[in-house]
Amino acid sequence: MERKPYEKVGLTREEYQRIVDILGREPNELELNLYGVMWSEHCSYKNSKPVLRMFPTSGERVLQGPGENAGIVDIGDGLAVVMKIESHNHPSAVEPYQGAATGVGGIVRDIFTMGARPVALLNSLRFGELDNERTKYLFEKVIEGIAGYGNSIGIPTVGGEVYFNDCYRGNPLVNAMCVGLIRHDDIKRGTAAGVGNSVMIVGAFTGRDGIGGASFASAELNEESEENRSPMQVGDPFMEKLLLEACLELFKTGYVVGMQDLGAAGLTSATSETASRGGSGMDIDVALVPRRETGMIPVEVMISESQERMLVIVEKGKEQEVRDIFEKWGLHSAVIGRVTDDGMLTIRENGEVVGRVPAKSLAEDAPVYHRDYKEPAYYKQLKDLDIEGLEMPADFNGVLISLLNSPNIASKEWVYRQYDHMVRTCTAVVPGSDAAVIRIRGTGKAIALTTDCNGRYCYLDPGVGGAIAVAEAARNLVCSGAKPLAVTDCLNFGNPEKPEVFWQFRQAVSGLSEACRALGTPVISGNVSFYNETDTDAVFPTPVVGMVGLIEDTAHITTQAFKDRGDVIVLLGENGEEAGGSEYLKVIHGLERGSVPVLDLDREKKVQDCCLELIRNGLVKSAHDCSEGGIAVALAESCISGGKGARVEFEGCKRSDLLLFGETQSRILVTVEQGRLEDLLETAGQLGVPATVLGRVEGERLEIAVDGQRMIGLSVKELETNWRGAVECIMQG
Amino acid sequence: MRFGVVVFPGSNCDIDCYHALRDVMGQDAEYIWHRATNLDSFDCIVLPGGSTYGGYLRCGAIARFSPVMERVMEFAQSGKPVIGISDGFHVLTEAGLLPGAMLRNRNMKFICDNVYIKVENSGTPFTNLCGDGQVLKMPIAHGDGNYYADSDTLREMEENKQVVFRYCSPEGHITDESNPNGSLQNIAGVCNREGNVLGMMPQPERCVEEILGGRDGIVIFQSIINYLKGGTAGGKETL
Amino acid sequence: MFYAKVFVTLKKSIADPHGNAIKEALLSMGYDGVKDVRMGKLIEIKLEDGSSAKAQERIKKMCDTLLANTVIEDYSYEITEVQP
Amino acid sequence: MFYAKVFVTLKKSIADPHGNAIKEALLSMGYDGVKDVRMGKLIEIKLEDGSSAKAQERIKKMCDTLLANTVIEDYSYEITEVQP
Ligand SMILES: Nc1ncnc2c1ncn2[C@@H]1O[C@H](COP(=O)(O)OP(=O)(O)O)[C@@H](O)[C@H]1O
Ligand SMILES: [Mg+2]
Repeated sequence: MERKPYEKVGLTREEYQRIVDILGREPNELELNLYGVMWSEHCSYKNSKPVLRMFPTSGERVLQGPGENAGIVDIGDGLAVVMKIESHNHPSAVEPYQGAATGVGGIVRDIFTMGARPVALLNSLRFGELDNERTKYLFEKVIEGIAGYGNSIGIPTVGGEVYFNDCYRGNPLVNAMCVGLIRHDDIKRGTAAGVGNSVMIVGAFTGRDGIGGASFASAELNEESEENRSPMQVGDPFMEKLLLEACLELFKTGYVVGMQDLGAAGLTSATSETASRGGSGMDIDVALVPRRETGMIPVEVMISESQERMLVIVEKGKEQEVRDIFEKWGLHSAVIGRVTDDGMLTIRENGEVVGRVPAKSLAEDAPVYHRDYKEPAYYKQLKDLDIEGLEMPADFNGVLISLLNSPNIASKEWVYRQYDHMVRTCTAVVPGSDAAVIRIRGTGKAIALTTDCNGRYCYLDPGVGGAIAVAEAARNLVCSGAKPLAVTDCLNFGNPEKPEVFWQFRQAVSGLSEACRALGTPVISGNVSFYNETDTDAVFPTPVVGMVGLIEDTAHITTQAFKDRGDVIVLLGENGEEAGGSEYLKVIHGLERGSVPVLDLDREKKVQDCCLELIRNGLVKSAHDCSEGGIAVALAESCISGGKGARVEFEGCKRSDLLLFGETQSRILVTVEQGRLEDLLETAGQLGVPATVLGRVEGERLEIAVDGQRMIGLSVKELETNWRGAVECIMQG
Repeated sequence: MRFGVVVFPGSNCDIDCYHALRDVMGQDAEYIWHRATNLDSFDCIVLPGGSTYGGYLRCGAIARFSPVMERVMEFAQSGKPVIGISDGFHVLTEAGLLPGAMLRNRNMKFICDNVYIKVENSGTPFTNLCGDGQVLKMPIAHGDGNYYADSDTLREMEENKQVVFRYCSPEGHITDESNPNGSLQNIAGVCNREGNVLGMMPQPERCVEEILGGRDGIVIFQSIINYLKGGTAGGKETL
Repeated sequence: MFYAKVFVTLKKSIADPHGNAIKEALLSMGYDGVKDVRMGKLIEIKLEDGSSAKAQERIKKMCDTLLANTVIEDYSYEITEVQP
Repeated sequence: MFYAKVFVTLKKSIADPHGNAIKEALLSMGYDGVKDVRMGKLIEIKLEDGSSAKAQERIKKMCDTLLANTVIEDYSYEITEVQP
């Protein structure tokens, strides 16, 4: 049976009816396509919106919450941090280099659109296990793509995470995050206002790229179009660098009313969203849009996703000044229309109106769905874990080495060595510690940045897993000496039309929200990516948390590396013996099940506050949180980073494997000078946080005993060789 | 002293050089747009790192034709110091101001890391405060730093002491292991025959403050200042 | 022995930043008349094979599986028989 | 209008890790018989010019000044006349 035109653009019968109601008539082909792209899940969040309302989005420091190109949080001194994370999963699965590269390009534009100077990039990545050529290829090319783009535009890539699990084999996740700095006075928004002001398009020419994926209702499409459409784009970091510098220069003139990058749905979303936000309308002529190709029809121009373009709303009469700036940077710019006050998006071709719809109806009036949800059958089943039945490993040294060799725990140096993480000379803590630290020139301050999410936890328990992602991110920042300020999130899930997937989604958002409230870190921006699945299965629910924190004084910057022999190692928080969902269970026992670690948000907050207080009091020489691989891996990492050994003793334990490798939450390892140990213990006591002396930094070996029995004894050299070499070894082998 | 930092389309480390010279070294520094046609007021020209013209075609190949480059060549011919760092080194080889050319790193990957380099010639305007054989720790960040020159050129360079830096181990041994990118004979930096034009892949502007993990880059800039003030090699005690 | 010259180019509708930069550079160097520049890869392969037809078939397969990503690239090749 | 295909390749005496990596990949995929792989650039130029001889001359000059770095690269080209 022939599909209806609205079905071809991905709309339902009801949605079509809604359009007819809005317009009071049938839409023409072009208009129908505009609704098709703007009312897609990707642009309209029609499935996720009601759930996202759970997020706390306001707070003292929030200058801009979700809804703009990026969120903004105050850091004092009249300065603010702008940040956002975004997924580029599907393009990266098809063309990993360009998919990842254009992902970086897109997120960078989101930041400088707000008037901010981008100062750091992070990336959160998921791949299948590295046991096959295809996955290795995807991994290798994604990293190259991120590096190729980020290195070329001169923004340091300072952090991120990479995990490997079979569930991501057919559907890797590539999330890119960008962070910018701005003065409060310079904040710009994506708004079109002021009747008669000019609408300009600047940067790259428009072609048929990025529209191959969209389906068309159109019978009028000519062959030239069909043949030449491509779903993929090639990133041009050089153009982006010029665009970045030109836009920042342009903002200084004060002639800019609003700016928006052309991302998903290209010109359609940029025009309708800016008009809608400004409560205005817009009248544009597609014939004025500079093109790279011949024979393009209006709909192609309107939804092309050609990269490295921006829409700029300019004060009337200042067009030439704007042109001059872009010309200086070797870029094209063109006036394509003007702002109106009729609320309509009017599209012309050579003066003749070819489409006319209310701008707001495209940008904001998509239907909202309250999807069905249902607890998946696996949820209860997988909680079962026969701990008694787990064989006690005979060789703990072997276990530790296996964990350090697991690509999920091993050093990601092979990755970040390919990223220029030092350009702009502000990176005070380079990748390899709990969080990256960027100093803020002209102040004594710095910001700390991290991304976190344990997909396995989120699969086993999306609610707790989501909360742990927030808790771990905050903990990583605190370990670096920062007070956590705000969150940007990227929610990667399967098909939301499946009730089980939607259940995961709701649970996860609820968990994230609860933790964000408890830890005082509102969500200021984010992104949802659904349909991450292949024929066989959906990916683990993976709600990636990007977080920024503020370091009031660069003297507080702290890293995970052990500093001096003789320093005392203290645990803040309490050990547990939890096995569920751990990397230990996966690597050693081949199981991905059990109850995920318990998270008590009160306790978590106390431990974090305590750690930060101790750092600010100058008592802490190193701090490292316990996450994947447990306290044994945390100790090993601090030894490796510092090039020093440690001797540590634990007491009162039932199962030493779970004590050492279990992933109990709310624990931070700190070191302190012997002479200040009392101060530290006293402060912790006052703050109601258990603090236990575990041992000392000493020698060249990591020695761990439990209840008087020596469990682990390995040279730091050996630890390091395994941990540092694991990923490279796999990639070269 | 007055330093000019050239800004090509795609330069990234221009701001880093500028900050290092002004805020850390306390010198007079100014950006020079790539279309500039007058360099008279400058004592030293810096071609910074980055990705000029996206590194498209070959690194430095297009920037080399920027209008300012003719002036830079005259500046160099007049004997004044010119330093090209990373991508700036590429521009200098492409422009023929320095011998040789750069290939892709031998592991085919971009590398950002700290490396060690040994000062092979402490008699240049850029190294006169270094000891001969001194080892410096410095970051690199490049994908095409694999230095190449044919054997005749190389011999000539050796004879003229034009190899200024070589990659080495922390102890100063020139080993293949300490060669990050496959450069011929571990070459990390070279100068022209006259010694007033230097190209180096390691980036001294990235290590001029403790908060960045080291200060070994300072001696390079200090040497230039020393040279411009009329000082020569052996001025080590002024550091 | 066969010698194959494989050309891998970006699909026509995809922007080519490299080609573009080269074009602009040539124009600014005074080479007017340059209308378009595209940059692609040239992969030269020396291959031992039974027959020209078989070499042909294998090269095509290499292009499809490894040498080009046909989502964004087109390819073509020329094969000649050469002395080993 | 003239259409030039410019081939830029690394000099024979210089190792080509990229070509090598492709060769190894092809071999591991079972394409035995692959003896050598070299990776170069293909630059396609559309050029308006008075005559074929002039186009020829200009392309050569472009190669010498911009398109190839003759310290490490060789170049060659083919020029055909085409409809604009
Ligand atoms: N894709 C990546 N890009 C940049 N840095 C990364 C990436 N993956 C991991 N890193 C860095 O490696 C270090 C360890 O990462 P991870 O084990 O995820 O840290 P943690 O467990 O403390 O969250 C961190 O400094 C992190 O920023
Ligand atoms: Mg981690």
